[in-house]
Amino acid sequence: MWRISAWAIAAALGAVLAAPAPPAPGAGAGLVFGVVLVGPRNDHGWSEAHFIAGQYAEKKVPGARMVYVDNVNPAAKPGVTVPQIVDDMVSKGARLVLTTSDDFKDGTLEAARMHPQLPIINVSGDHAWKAGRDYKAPPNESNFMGRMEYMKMVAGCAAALTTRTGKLGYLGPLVNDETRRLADSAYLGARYCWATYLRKSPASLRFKVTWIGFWFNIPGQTLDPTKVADDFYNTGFDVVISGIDTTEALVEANKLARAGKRVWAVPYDFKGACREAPAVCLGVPYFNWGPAYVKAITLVRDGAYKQYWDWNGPDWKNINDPDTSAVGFERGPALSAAASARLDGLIRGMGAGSIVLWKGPLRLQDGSLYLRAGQVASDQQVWYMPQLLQGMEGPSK
Amino acid sequence: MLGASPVEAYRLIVAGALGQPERVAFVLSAWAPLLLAAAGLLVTFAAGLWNIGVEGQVLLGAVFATGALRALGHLLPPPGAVLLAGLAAVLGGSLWALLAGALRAYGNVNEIFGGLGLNFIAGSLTVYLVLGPWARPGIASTSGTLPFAPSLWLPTIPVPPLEVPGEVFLGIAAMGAVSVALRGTYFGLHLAAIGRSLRAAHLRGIPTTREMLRAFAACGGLAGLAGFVLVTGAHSRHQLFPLISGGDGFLAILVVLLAGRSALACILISGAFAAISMGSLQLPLAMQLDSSMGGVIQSLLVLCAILLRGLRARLVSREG
Amino acid sequence: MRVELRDIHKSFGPVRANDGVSLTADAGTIHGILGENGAGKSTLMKVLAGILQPDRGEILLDGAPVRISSPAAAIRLGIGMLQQDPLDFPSLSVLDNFLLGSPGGLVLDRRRARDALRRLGARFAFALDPDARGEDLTVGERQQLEILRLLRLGVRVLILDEPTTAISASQRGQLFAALRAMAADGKVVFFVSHKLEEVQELCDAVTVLRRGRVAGEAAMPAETGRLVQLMFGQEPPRVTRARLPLGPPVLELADVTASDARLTLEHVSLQVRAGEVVGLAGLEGSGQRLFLHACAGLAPVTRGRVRIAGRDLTGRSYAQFLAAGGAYLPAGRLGEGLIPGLTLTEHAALAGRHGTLFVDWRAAARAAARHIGELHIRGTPRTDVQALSGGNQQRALLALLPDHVSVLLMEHPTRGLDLESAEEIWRRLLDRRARGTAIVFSSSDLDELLARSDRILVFSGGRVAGPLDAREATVERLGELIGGKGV
Amino acid sequence: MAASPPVVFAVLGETLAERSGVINLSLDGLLLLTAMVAFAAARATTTLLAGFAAAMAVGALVGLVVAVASLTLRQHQVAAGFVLTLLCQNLAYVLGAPVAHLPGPQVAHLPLPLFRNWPVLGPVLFSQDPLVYLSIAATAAAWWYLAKTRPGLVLRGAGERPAAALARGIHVTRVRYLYTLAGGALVGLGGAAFSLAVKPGWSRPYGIEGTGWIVLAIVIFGNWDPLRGAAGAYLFVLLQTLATVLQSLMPRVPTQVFPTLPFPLMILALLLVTVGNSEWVQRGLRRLPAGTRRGVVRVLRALQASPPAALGVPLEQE
Repeated sequence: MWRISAWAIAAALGAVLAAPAPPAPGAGAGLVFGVVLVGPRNDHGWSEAHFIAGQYAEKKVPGARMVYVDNVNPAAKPGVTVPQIVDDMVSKGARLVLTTSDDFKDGTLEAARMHPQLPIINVSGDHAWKAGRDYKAPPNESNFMGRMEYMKMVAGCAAALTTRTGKLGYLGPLVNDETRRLADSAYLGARYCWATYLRKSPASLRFKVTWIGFWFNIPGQTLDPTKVADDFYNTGFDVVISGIDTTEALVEANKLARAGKRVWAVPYDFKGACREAPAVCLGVPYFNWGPAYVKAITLVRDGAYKQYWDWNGPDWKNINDPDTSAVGFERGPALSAAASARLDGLIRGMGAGSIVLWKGPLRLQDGSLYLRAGQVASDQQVWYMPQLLQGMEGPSK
Repeated sequence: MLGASPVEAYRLIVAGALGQPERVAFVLSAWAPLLLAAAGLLVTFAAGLWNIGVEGQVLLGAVFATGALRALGHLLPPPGAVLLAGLAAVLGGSLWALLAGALRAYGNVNEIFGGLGLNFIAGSLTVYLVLGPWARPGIASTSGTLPFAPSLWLPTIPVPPLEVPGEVFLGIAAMGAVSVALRGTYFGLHLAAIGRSLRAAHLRGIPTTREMLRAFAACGGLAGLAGFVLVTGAHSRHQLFPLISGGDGFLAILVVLLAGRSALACILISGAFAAISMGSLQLPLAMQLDSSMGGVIQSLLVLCAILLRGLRARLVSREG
Repeated sequence: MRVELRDIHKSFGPVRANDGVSLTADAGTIHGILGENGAGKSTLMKVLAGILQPDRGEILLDGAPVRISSPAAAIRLGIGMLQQDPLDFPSLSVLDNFLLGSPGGLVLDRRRARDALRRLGARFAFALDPDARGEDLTVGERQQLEILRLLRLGVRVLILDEPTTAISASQRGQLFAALRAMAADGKVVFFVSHKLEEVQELCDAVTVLRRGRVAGEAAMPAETGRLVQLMFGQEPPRVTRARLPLGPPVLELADVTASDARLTLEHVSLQVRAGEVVGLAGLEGSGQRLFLHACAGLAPVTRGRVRIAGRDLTGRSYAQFLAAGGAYLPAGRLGEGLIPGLTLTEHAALAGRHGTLFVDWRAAARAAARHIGELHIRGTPRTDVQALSGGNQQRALLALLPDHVSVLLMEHPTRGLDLESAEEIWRRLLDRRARGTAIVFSSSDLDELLARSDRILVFSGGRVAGPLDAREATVERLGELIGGKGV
Repeated sequence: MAASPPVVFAVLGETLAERSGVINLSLDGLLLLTAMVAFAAARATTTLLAGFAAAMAVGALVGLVVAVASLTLRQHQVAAGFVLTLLCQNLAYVLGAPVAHLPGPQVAHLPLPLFRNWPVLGPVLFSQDPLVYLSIAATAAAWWYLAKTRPGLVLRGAGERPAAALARGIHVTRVRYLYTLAGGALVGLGGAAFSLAVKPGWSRPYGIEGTGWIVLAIVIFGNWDPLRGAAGAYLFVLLQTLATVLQSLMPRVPTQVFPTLPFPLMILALLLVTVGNSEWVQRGLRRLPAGTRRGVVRVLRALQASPPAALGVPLEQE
């Protein structure tokens, strides 16, 4: 019996192999670009933002066509590595590959070395930053990232303007330079609005970070973000700012709000995130990767691709302009009109340069000096954020 | 049901697995750990033991291999370090399996639950190491430890037109060794006896507890080797990360359930399963189907086999 | 109610357990079913109780033919059976055991059941604690519980299968009184036994079965000699045994106390010398198996010493028993002795030397072929032992014994075998004995015990009588001892 | 408290099935699948009840497969259950992909007006969603059913000594089918309680992966008793909550170690409840002086878990 079934399987496999191979896709005109997504393409977060950017680029650049693989993480696709996927995409005709996670840093480097002719871009990395500390990418690898820091400041501000308990929770993913600087930004924005608009003492604002361990929940490996959010809300933290790729905080806030609690949440990454629970959503700081995708594709199409490292900021004229602004903040229905007006002020001020939050005096969590009074942080100082800031609770590493 | 033609899905999976030489290479590298774990499970299944802890044993193998490479990688010439890492992985896997065996033999904890619990503990241990002692400088991420240098990777061996990852040969060799051990040695004979009737085996004078522990150790050792391959294999990520075992252990259980006791069937079925796993990655792209479809197909196959076997036995007994 | 069984046939494979049995029992009587082990008594009663379906034959209640398709159907017809080992639930309370299977509404009315239990119990002087757990009861109490339960279900025909095997003398007294009271109520009681004196004491009429057939019927009181003759046929001819010079003691038990989940054997002392054959008599479950297990290191010995071939093995493992030259052939030839699913060659390999890593399959196959030839096993080296008949399995087990065995412990060496096979087995055993092996075997065949043993130990409810000298023992004397008289 | 209903329902369901003698090992996948089904069905119909009903139907269906495979086709229960675990999990991911991360209906909060104002206990016990009350009621009902009713007694008998049950006119196979299905449905209710109340919505991974295995352990820990099982479930949920709390208390330990804590603790608990059955402990006990022995035996007895005697054993008819 067993032997029979084994042979049957083998025979079936063989039969299909013998059948004529399907026409290789992408063998036509146009430019195929590959996008490697770490989460599901409909995660209402980071991965969906990239997926939508790919669709945006398909529309904007004639002939461009996306191939993608989503859920590239050990929980969902065990044994699958970035070089494998890049190989596969190349075999499908991809002439540019975007690997869209910090988690793909190593794999992208390996793939870039294996395919020296292939333009390959790791989003959020710094291997291609000549002025950075970890410059080691081969010439075909580039990086780009959005200056989310500004929008995190806006998010922090919205939270500070809404909280009734003065306790803000930050649902952090894993701990690294990027996540520290984003959490710090949210704190800076919150503290600024707390002190400036509400005229309260910065010391009376609590800002606590809990790291779950990864960009999204992997059961048994990370803390359960639902539980973390729940814990925040049950201990008096009435606004949770999410730093992870998925929307647990928003969902949990919604659930508790229905049970009569006055709580809010700020999701992350994806412009449409508030739609999952509008009633408690203060707004979402999001990435608009479309323009960066278009730039990369255009460069490759025109044969003008060279290694580059971009850290794209918002279009201060309209931070929500889909064609120009790399990051934005979409206000949520739960944001009060008064708070919304104050956000306008903050955004205007930052755009005009009159409000600079990365400016001394700032101390790190361990008390050491980060920025002298009046000193404005350099890109390196912001990018390689060593710790949380003084005044924030939670581990720095 | 899913708004997609199953035939088309099937074609996509096969083409996705075997359509191009690179893909075949990936299938091969997914095949190796599956082969190793399935080889180990043949040993425990021969003794009628449900070593569900195999998943944790794979993890421990990966942990020990990583530990050995971290400690020895720059002390020894690469081949020596890799060899020692392999041995360390065998050791780690068997120790973990022996723990499950001891829980069963001396603590009366059913090996299914002991093994499951140990799986979770192995998971926590890995997470702890990746985030704690073995974390990358300045980063606390479950992404993994620093990747090892290419000199510490297992080589590929050219078998035109393919570059076959070296670990595949390891897997087939393990399967062969297990097959020989089960058929040719007293150990194998004892396990067969234990698997058929523990009581009779005991009364025949077979040291049943010792042989069962040995079976656990052997299975754990091979599973540990699978973990080693997952760290050092030609197409692996060359680093330790949580979930590195990725369900290979559980998948290997399915393989053995389907293959029965035949090593040859195990080789074929694990190959087919590796192909399904890899091939189903093509589904989301072309058909908007989740790639877990591969898992559905695999488990459905085994379920059908179990039901058919029961049905056949029933029909035969009716006629007889 | 009048119960009539007509021409009942029931076979298990080639064995004809019931071969045309007919009997009639009238209301208000206690009807004895007498016979040796294996005579077909239990089979017949299981047919009546709906547990087994007869191949042929008819059952009539008050003259009307009925079909009894299941135990439930039997209960509906008013027939209940008390099994030798009562079919109850050890983990449930007495009260729940009493209630389980009884008809009624959704919610259990425990209070009423408690009353009923007390009332019924009082009638037969059965004092049962309703809150005790089934597993804490003695076998006698469990029987009482079953009887009360069946009575509450309205049973008018009560079947008791060897009920006195494992109960105390006072419980037996209680039981008999209760059975008489039931008969006086107009119920039919079937009393299955192979103990003559009990049947004589209790029954109004008796049907004697032998080898699946009715050997005879008698109204009570009947002469003992006639009943014995009906049970056993002619008094068996004595086998003349060669008196062999006995060797040194190879199995010594000094004041051994051992227990398993059910029984405790206390203060057993015995010395068996090389070349001696000791038989263990008694009903199934009276302690013979525990005795053998204690000798073999399979049951814990809590007091006393066990020595095998001069080595003190008290508290040592079965492996050490084997190493000392002991061997144990359990009753379950398949699943205990032989490993189902493995071939003769594989068994031969297992029995061979274990010093090497690899199995020498050729040598094993040769050994298997040799066994097959020498012991006339019907099969090939590649035959799965499952496919062998009982006699061939037993021969295979003997063949697999090591060459030198100091003590051979055996359960039921010839059970279920035809005469020829049994003879063959004993020839082999006596060969071994001649080479200095001491043999200790249990059997429920009194003839076999008398014919083959030098001495006989008799077990009854965990107590041991003897050893008797087999030359001086008689079937009657053994029967009495087995039944618990004079222990 | 609020997070407990799914685990409680699943524990009760599995307890019923195992009490009748059938191990439904598929729990881990089944909880996922029924959670997904419940959410998808509730979303499609915009009625919560439909979600619960669909999940319970799917749970019963999987129970049916286990029952057919093990009772009718006589296959190894563990094999069938294990395969179904993986099948259900993968099916949940495949079929659930279209409804991932979408808003959907969820169970509303329902404070009990009379009791909620009690000091301390009021808000904890009586200001919950209805599933919490239902899970408490279900625990009590399951206990009552097993302990006090005739069918409950029959169920216990069927799992304890099927031959004896058969002799008393009970259709053991039918009873086992019934409770495997009912148990599956209860597990389905647990899954639905996840996606419609405790963790509203569906995503991949959903975040309850692994819970089913824990439920199986809790059933053992609970000694196949609804009350002790429910207590085990609450203990587990408490441990999970502690993991988050501990992170702030012990900042030096990597945070990811905490979520896995309940699992090793569960094995330890299992070891404690089963070790008393093992031979070497029994042997060791016999060596102890009588006074100490009685004490130790009493402790072990109290902890001891002994499964239904016929658990996983196919029924052999004569």
